[in-house]
Amino acid sequence: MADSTTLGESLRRNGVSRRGFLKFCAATASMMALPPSMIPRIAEALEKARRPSVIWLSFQECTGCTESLTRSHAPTVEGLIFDSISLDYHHTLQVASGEQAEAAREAAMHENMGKYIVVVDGSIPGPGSNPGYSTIAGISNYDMLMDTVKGAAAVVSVGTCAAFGGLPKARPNPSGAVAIQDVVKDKPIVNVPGCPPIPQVITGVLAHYLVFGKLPELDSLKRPLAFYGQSIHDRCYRRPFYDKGLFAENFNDEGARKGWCLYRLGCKGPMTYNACATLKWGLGWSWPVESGHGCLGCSEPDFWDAGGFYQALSIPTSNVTRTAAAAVAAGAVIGVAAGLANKAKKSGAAKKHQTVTVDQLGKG
Amino acid sequence: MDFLLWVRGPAFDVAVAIFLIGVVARLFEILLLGRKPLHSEPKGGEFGNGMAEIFKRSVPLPDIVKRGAVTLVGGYVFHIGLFITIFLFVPHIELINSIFGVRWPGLPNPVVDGVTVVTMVAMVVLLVHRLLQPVKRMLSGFEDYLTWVVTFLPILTGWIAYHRLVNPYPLILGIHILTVELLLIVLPFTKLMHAFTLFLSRWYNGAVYGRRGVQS
Amino acid sequence: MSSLSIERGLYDFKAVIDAPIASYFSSCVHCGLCAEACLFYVETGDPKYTPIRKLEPLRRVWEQEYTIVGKLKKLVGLSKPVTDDELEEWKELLYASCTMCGRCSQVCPVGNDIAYMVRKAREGMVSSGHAPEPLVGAATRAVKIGSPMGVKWPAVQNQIKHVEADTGLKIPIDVQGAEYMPLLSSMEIINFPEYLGALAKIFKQAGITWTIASKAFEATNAGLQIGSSDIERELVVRVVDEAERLGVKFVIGPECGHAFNAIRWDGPELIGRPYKFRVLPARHGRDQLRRHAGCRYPQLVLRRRRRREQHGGVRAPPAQGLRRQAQAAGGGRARAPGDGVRQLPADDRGGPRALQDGDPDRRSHRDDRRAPERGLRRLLEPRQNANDLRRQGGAGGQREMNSYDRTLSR
Amino acid sequence: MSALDNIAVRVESAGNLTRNALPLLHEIRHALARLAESGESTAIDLRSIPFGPGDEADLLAALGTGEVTAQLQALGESRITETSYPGVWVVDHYNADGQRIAFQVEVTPVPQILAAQPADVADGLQRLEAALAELAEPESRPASL
Repeated sequence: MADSTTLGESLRRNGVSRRGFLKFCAATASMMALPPSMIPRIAEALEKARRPSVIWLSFQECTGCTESLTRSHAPTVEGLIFDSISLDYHHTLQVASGEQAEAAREAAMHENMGKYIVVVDGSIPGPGSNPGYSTIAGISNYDMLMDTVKGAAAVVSVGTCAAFGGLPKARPNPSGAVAIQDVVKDKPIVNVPGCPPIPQVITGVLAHYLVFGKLPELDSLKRPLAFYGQSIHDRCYRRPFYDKGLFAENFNDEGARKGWCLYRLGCKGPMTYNACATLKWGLGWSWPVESGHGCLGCSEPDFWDAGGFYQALSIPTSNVTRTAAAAVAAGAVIGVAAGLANKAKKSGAAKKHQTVTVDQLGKG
Repeated sequence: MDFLLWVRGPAFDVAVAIFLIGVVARLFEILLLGRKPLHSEPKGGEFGNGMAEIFKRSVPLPDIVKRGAVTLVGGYVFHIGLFITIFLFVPHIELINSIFGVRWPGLPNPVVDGVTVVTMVAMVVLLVHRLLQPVKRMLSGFEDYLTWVVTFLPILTGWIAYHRLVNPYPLILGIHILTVELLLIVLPFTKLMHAFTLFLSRWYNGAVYGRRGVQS
Repeated sequence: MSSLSIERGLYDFKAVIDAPIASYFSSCVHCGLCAEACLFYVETGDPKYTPIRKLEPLRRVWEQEYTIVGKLKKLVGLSKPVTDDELEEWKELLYASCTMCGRCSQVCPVGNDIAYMVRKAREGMVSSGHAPEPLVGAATRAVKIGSPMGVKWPAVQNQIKHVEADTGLKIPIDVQGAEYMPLLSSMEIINFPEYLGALAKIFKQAGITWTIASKAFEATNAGLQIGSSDIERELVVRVVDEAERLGVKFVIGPECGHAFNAIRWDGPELIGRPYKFRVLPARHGRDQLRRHAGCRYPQLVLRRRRRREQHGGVRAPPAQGLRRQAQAAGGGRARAPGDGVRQLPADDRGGPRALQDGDPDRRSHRDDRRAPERGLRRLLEPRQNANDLRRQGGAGGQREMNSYDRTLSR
Repeated sequence: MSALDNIAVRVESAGNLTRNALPLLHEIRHALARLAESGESTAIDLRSIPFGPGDEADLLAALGTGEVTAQLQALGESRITETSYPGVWVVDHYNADGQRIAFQVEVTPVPQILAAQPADVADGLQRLEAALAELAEPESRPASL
């Protein structure tokens, strides 16, 4: 449960030196994708930061986001962040289950009314679809969400499913899945999309709230600009190859071995806004493009329906070849019909022609 | 993103369909008007000369180079630039490859970028010339300015998208594709159709000269 | 027999539009380059002389009748029909401001044969009653008298007598089975009878049989000039009938570009079958020509007019070089086969053609008394060096234009 | 690792090709100039730079190693190294599990984290005084409890 101890006090109580605290601040700045010049401000803010209560709701999801999050839950530094938040409900991680778990959620809501943060992963069946498609403890996802966010200070949609509907919403969307922002309209929302999001990004957003007591600056899709402000393409270390026109043509050619640009192999980097190119995965070990595979665009809405993963971004998503063939045939039919009508008109006009004589000319 | 998916999907389909239906229908409409069979004794080849004229016409007669300098230079720069930006930019090559299954190497992007700017400058010069030069101004109507706009917009939006001057990228990319779709839809029913009928016209012209034994 | 009317004109517009014309109109991008090639525009600077604009009525008929969008526009009342008044306005543009020299057809970057379309548009102009008066007169004389200038056979006979007296050679008339049958233009008959004498000498030297046809001596085809296939056909048929009745193997077309075009190229299409004889140009070797520099005639006329206006009706003395520049308009109804120092050789396609209407300003052309001899001398050199010709006809034209410009701007 | 090396497909010398270290070296040069002229310090977060494989090694090799190497034990290890260009430091933080948590280039006379912090100094002073007091009056201790 949230308490009134500040983070600074909490750290000191744990015997962390000031040097350690500065190091922690440096790590926090890096995690929040803030420049090192922000470290003193972070230190100042962290001193005074209080532990917020967090309620984590999981709906139509695969737990990948939680898996990702736990990868960031390394001991000590990031751990301290999580020591500093009060994760009061997370039905995957918590020990409690059944009525006890739901009671914990309700208790957290009551105690921190208006102050707690709701983190959601997974989409929900929309209000118009069958609520039975996804329930927890007999409560439909929609009802639980709406009930929980009532007293929330902010909602963080973690993962593309929660942020934009995700795979459940992929055509033909059998469960009528919708994103959290489609149904929650009256609360500040942060979308942290990705399939899954980079763990540091999840913790970074929470850290930002923890440090500054407010939500980070967002883009038009409500994603934190610090992480989603630049496209994969613009931050990609292979960008110089794109500019030079050096492309891998398949996954086993010279270009692929030399690490050339993967645009032609379907990399969606140019339209994808995420921090993979800089933060990377596995604590900075590598990321998809570095491992030789194009970006799938997983942090963008509807990425699953955005054409083939291995087709270049500029390729239309529909079967244009078939359309083109049909159009040519239709054009030929229309053209021949119009042409024959024209021909008939022309010969009709020619038949109407009366021989011009000079006598007529004279009268003309 | 929804917008980008729409312009890359259904809207592109519709635009391609209208474009192809229009072009094919227009070509039939033209060709079916036919030519009268000729009885005069030919003095030279019709077909070969017509084909040769398709290429030869690309070289302007020295007579008008000076008088038509702006139109000729501007026209050349703009058409060559258009060709390069359309057919030698890698994303475009991929698009063509996905539809027709043929691909070729592209030019480095900074080169295409530079060409794009030059192309736009040439187009603006041509527009100003159209507004100022008495003959062109007299000949020009709504269609001439409409076709200028629908030709210019894809170049401009493509350039903006490439440089990411508008955010988010999917929006400007979508606008770029949408303007191309607009161009595709407008093309068959305006003077832009010359992209196709030019070959017919040059051939007919060259054929007549060829048949009469005139070297051109 | 109904009288000429806008309805008949529109029917003819519809009837003449063929695939090439549809393609030409579809291709035009309004670049205005044809204007830069048109001497009427170059001389006056008035954009109304832009060649493609001269075809605006025909273009609108094409758009409204033969295009999908045009038909739709017509359906919803968005298109402007072609009216009688409009055609009357366009009369000046389609006749008095076009020699059909074809320069516009040669410079058009998309390859539009504008001269061809002007010729076709004139069909509708004639049948709608918008042919200009002087051409109507010429056509009437051509059909009724036998020659647009009113030259009758006795006049020809008279000239023949003189030529026979001068040369001592017999000019054969209506000889059945002769090999060659030359055609004459009225100008050649009246102003340059030396032409006939020269022909007689050449044929004598060559030992070839030939004949003048008393019923088909006139080469000029006013039908082509006014733009009426019917009249053009009537005049062609005269020549064809006589040539085939006499059984000649060759008909020699005149120097005049229009006249040659009519008999050589239009004739078989008009009668719908090939001839039983061949048509040869008055001079061989022109096939070698490249693009010609175009008809200079309007330039001359227009500058002269301007000059006269500037000098308050008093005609200024022609600038030096003016005559030199007076390139033939190709014969037509008022031109000799050659006059200036640099006669522009007509090519087989028709080459430089005569001014159809307006003020031909004949006197100015006849100022040059040496012209006939020069023209003849050329004629007597049937095979000129091809390169020589190319020089004169091609780049030479441009050089002349420049020197001419310099002369006048002095 | 030998099994991995047997796989035919691998990225070949991509680091040399991307050369992303070069612009960074320029940035460091400008920061160093500012330090020399006005004493202004700069820190660059290397984790926000799009490095390709080999780029980091390129950068570190280009910077070289200077006179000072320090190790810090606070919430895990930290390595602070002066490069061959005095005033340019590489600060590399790890957590207790040896995972990198921050990685910076600092252009400054001495990285701030090396200096003893006033709070820690005060704390140290307190502890030292307490220790001295304990030495001086060992008997009094139980009474104070």
